[in-house]
Amino acid sequence: MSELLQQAPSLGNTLWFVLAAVVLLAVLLGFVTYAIYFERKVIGWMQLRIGPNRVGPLGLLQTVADVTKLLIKEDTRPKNADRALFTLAPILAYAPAFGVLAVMPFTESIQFADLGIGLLYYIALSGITVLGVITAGWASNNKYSLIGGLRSAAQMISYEVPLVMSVVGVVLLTGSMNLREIVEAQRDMWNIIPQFLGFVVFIIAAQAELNRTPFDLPEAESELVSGYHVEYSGFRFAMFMLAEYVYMFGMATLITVLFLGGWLPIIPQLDFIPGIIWFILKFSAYVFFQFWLRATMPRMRVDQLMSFAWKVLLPVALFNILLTAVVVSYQSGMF
Amino acid sequence: MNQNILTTHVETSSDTGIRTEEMLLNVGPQHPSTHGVFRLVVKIDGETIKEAIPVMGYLHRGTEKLAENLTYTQIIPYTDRMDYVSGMTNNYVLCHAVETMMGLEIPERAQFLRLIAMELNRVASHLVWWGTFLLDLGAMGPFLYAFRDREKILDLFNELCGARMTFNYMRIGGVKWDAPPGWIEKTKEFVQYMKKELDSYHQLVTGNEIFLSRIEGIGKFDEKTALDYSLSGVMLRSTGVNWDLRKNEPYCIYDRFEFDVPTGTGGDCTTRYHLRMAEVVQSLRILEQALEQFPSEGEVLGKVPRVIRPPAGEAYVRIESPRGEIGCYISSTGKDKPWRLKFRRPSFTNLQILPKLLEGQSISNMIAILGSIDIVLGEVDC
Amino acid sequence: MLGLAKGLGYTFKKLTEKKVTHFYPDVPFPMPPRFRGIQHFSPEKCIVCNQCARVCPTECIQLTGKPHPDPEKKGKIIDTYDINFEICILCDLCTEVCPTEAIVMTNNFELAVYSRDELYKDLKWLDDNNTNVREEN
Amino acid sequence: MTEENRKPTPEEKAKAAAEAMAKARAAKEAKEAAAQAEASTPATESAPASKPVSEMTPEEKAAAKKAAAAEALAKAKAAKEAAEQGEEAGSDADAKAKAAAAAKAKAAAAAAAKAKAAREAAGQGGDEGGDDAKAKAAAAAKAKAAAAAAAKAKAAQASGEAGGEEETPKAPSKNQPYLDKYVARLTEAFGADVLEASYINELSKEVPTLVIQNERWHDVATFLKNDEQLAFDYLSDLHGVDYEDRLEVYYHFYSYKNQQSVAVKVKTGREQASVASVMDLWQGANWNERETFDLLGIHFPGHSDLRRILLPDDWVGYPLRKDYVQYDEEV
Repeated sequence: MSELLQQAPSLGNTLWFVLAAVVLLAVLLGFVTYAIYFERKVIGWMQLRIGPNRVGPLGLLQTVADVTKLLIKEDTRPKNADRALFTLAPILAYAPAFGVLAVMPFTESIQFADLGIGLLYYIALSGITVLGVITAGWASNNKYSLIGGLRSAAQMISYEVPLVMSVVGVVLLTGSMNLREIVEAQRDMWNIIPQFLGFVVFIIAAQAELNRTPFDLPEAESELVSGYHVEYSGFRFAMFMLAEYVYMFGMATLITVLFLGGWLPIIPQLDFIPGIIWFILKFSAYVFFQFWLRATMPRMRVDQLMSFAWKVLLPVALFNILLTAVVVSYQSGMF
Repeated sequence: MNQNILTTHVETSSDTGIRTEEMLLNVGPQHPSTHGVFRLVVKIDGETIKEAIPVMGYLHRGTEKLAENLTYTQIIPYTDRMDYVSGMTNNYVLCHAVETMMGLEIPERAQFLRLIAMELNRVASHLVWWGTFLLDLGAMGPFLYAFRDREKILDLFNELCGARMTFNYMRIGGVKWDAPPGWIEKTKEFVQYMKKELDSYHQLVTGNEIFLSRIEGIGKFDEKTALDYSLSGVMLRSTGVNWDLRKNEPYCIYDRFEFDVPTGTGGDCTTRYHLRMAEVVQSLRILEQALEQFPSEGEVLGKVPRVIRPPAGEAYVRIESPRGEIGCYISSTGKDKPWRLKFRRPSFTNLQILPKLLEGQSISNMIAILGSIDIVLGEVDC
Repeated sequence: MLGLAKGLGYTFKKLTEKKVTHFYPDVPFPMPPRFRGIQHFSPEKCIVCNQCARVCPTECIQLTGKPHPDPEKKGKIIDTYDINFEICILCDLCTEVCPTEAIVMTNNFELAVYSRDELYKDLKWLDDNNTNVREEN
Repeated sequence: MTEENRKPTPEEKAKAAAEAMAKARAAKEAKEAAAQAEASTPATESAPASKPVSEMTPEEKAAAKKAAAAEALAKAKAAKEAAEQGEEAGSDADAKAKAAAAAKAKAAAAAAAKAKAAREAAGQGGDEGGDDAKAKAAAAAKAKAAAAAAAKAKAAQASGEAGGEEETPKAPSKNQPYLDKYVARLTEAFGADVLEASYINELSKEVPTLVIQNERWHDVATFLKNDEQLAFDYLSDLHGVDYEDRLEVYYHFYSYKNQQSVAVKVKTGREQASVASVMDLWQGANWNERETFDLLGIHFPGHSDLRRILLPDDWVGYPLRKDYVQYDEEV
């Protein structure tokens, strides 16, 4: 697919681009719909409930009904909200979440752009999401939103640092920031084993980046009611919701690619199973883990959250880099 | 209501020239963690609370005024609705007050039924507290586990008196219903079941590091403060005061059973958490003994006059509800209706310390502290 | 970290445990025999003693009697009997005082209606509400 | 003894009614005489000893003024209740019997009460009257004996009288020594007149009950808390009661140190009702005082933040007062 990028622009390949983007969007929407469905189901089961079961067979159309409801709802805006920013915020939150997917290799062949600095691109772009959240919090002209937005800013910026630091180890091991090469380099051993420390830091930081339990402070419903999107309704709220789950999609993809060997089978003998299945399996495992956490964990507190990021995660990530660097140097015969 | 008494302070830092401003945040009356229609106006600087003013009365139904025009039997259904999480103790405190005034003898079997009902209700109440406290702290699961088990208690009550929360079970001089056939056995089974479940609760929550670090050292006060603020129940016991009216001023037939009064010394949310969990164990212990000694037969309603007319005079009794010391004051003129009825509500009294505890805490701690006080708004507002 | 792992283990075990959800509107909810639901009123038993109306804490019962049509017999028979379920708290006191068990509880509890006016139930409605009548009173 | 608390209401009302009707002159004279006698007695502690005199205690403070106030207050009510009240009151010769009769008349339904009152008032020699008279005689005798003595005798008298109600004199309550101790301590510190009454409340699990003079309540409260022997460090309950002719604030204290409780009552007039706040001593009084202010309109000077707590700030009237009329009936 990436060879399209090399061609001279023409009507044909522009249509291809658009079509590919629409397909990806459709896949994403399908994912979001059923991620929400399964989240509710899994958490329901864990809490001895049965989850959604009324709309459609087994409640499969529950999210569809919910989204439809959101779309036809009145679009309310607080009287003293900053009109322009209020409208802009959901887009700011959503666009980068969607944009990062461009460099994600799902299998050897399914990838949109094979960037040499794919990882850097991902991290750079995902950093923009926080802008959307802060903007939403400020523009809503609501105190809860504001606190949610500020918490979010502090949290996302703080956790971005250990997140980036934790993947440096992977980059050191692979010697490349190209996501496809990172996967290929895991043929012998998934990065989760040599980079276990990095993996743990990454998973924790990713959780915080995604604003999910136990780091869901920006939208803590029992403290801030709903945090930064408390004033949003209808379609705009749906955008935030979408951004959150698309971002989760992105993060799950990244973690699969970086640490879980992407589309590679668990042992080479199982090679006959297509890569995409392997990818989906690993991807789902991570998503399930998130739901599982949500069903179990209480929420952290802001001060603990911050001190955890700076006093625990960052040193651990730095140590991981040091360790990896030493090992890599040793292997390449520097000592 | 009186928001103007809180003034915010604007200041420009001399070093950086940045203008900072305190903010008034209105928590409630519609807020997921105020456990009902309770409102807190907090002045915050960033996330730090400078001052908090509780506002209540949104659920005030004038029970005490209504009671002045009701006969004593008619008041009992109203008491169910005060502390709706623990209706049995409310039933009991009113009946106990009237019975104390009239010097009524309560039949043995009725005493047992009352005690069993109250202790079951205490377990149910603590389960609700456990669930909602963790819900406040962001954990959704415990709430549902707790409610599943509480449901079993409510089903037992439903079989016993025909209602799940608004019991109207006790009467002056006894109880309305005898235990239905097989009920005692079912309750025994439940007690055994609950003991096992309680262990799994600890497995799920008590060791959770995130949870522990969130409540450690939060909302701390000492014994002197607790007494000064008229705190009771777990709030008082968490500071080291070994005081439980079931033990110290025995009512009903509590003096016949063996149980301990869990007492802690930390005075913070962690202590209160552990104490409430320990109280469930003690309640189950009382239940076990009571169910074992339950008399095989006997009256459940003693000899009472057809019209309840306590002698002229006044009486104040207090008992231990799951939330603390619930008291009932009756001033009677010898008629069938009270001249003045007053409930000393533990939620209301315990809540007084909240503004003091909140000072300097963050918003997250505010939720934890409020949760650890264990209030029921039906009782606060009465 | 051990505590977190324990908690995760607990929730994971629950994943396959039996669910407690009750399929309420599809499957009727069985209520125990003593359940206090909507009252059933049998006019032929009523002796118009007015005790239920007097004992009601919320004063939701209103009744009127008329002289017995048979001039031979003394006493009154019931003419109108209304319960306002907007304020009735189903406290069971009316059935407790009734000397003839003319008013008794049933196990029916579904009272939702679209208009408040429909919550005023009259003698006929209460008489027709004769299913699942409580045995013990 | 418990009747004591209730009595002044109907009694004074009845008195006013009687005056209005000009029928109970004898009763009034008897009372005033008693009041004067009491006022002239140096040991006012004897006052609460016998029932009628104890009723007089508040009057004694400002006998004439209070009587006039009560009269004025009762006049409106007297108009509508004059017929029955005056009748009963008028038929009484003995002040005490009148009080008892009036109280009972007030308490029961009109017809029943009338019959009872008539029976009691007329038939001093009847069964009930006989017991009453016996108890009264005993009380009076003891009151005389106690006139010079201090609190002990009075307390014994109180319990003796309570026993008298049950037709047989009873052994002193287990809490009697505590009551004696409280009374002794208070008398020592503040003089005898700070206590308006003290007795064991048989109905309320025999809790020692003290009625404290309103003006000196705050000093007494400080003493109750800080005195080594009393040390009431815990305020269990605080609320007000409207007795139509006066308001009362009821306190229930507990001493964790001595494991003993005490009930304290402070009376105040209905107009400009005010009782000193004890919030500075027990923080727990804060909201309870606000609630009492909210529902009964009793002011607590010294309270830092006295405003309505359960009702909205713009609420009109004090709902728990007996003469409360709803501002807006529609609501």
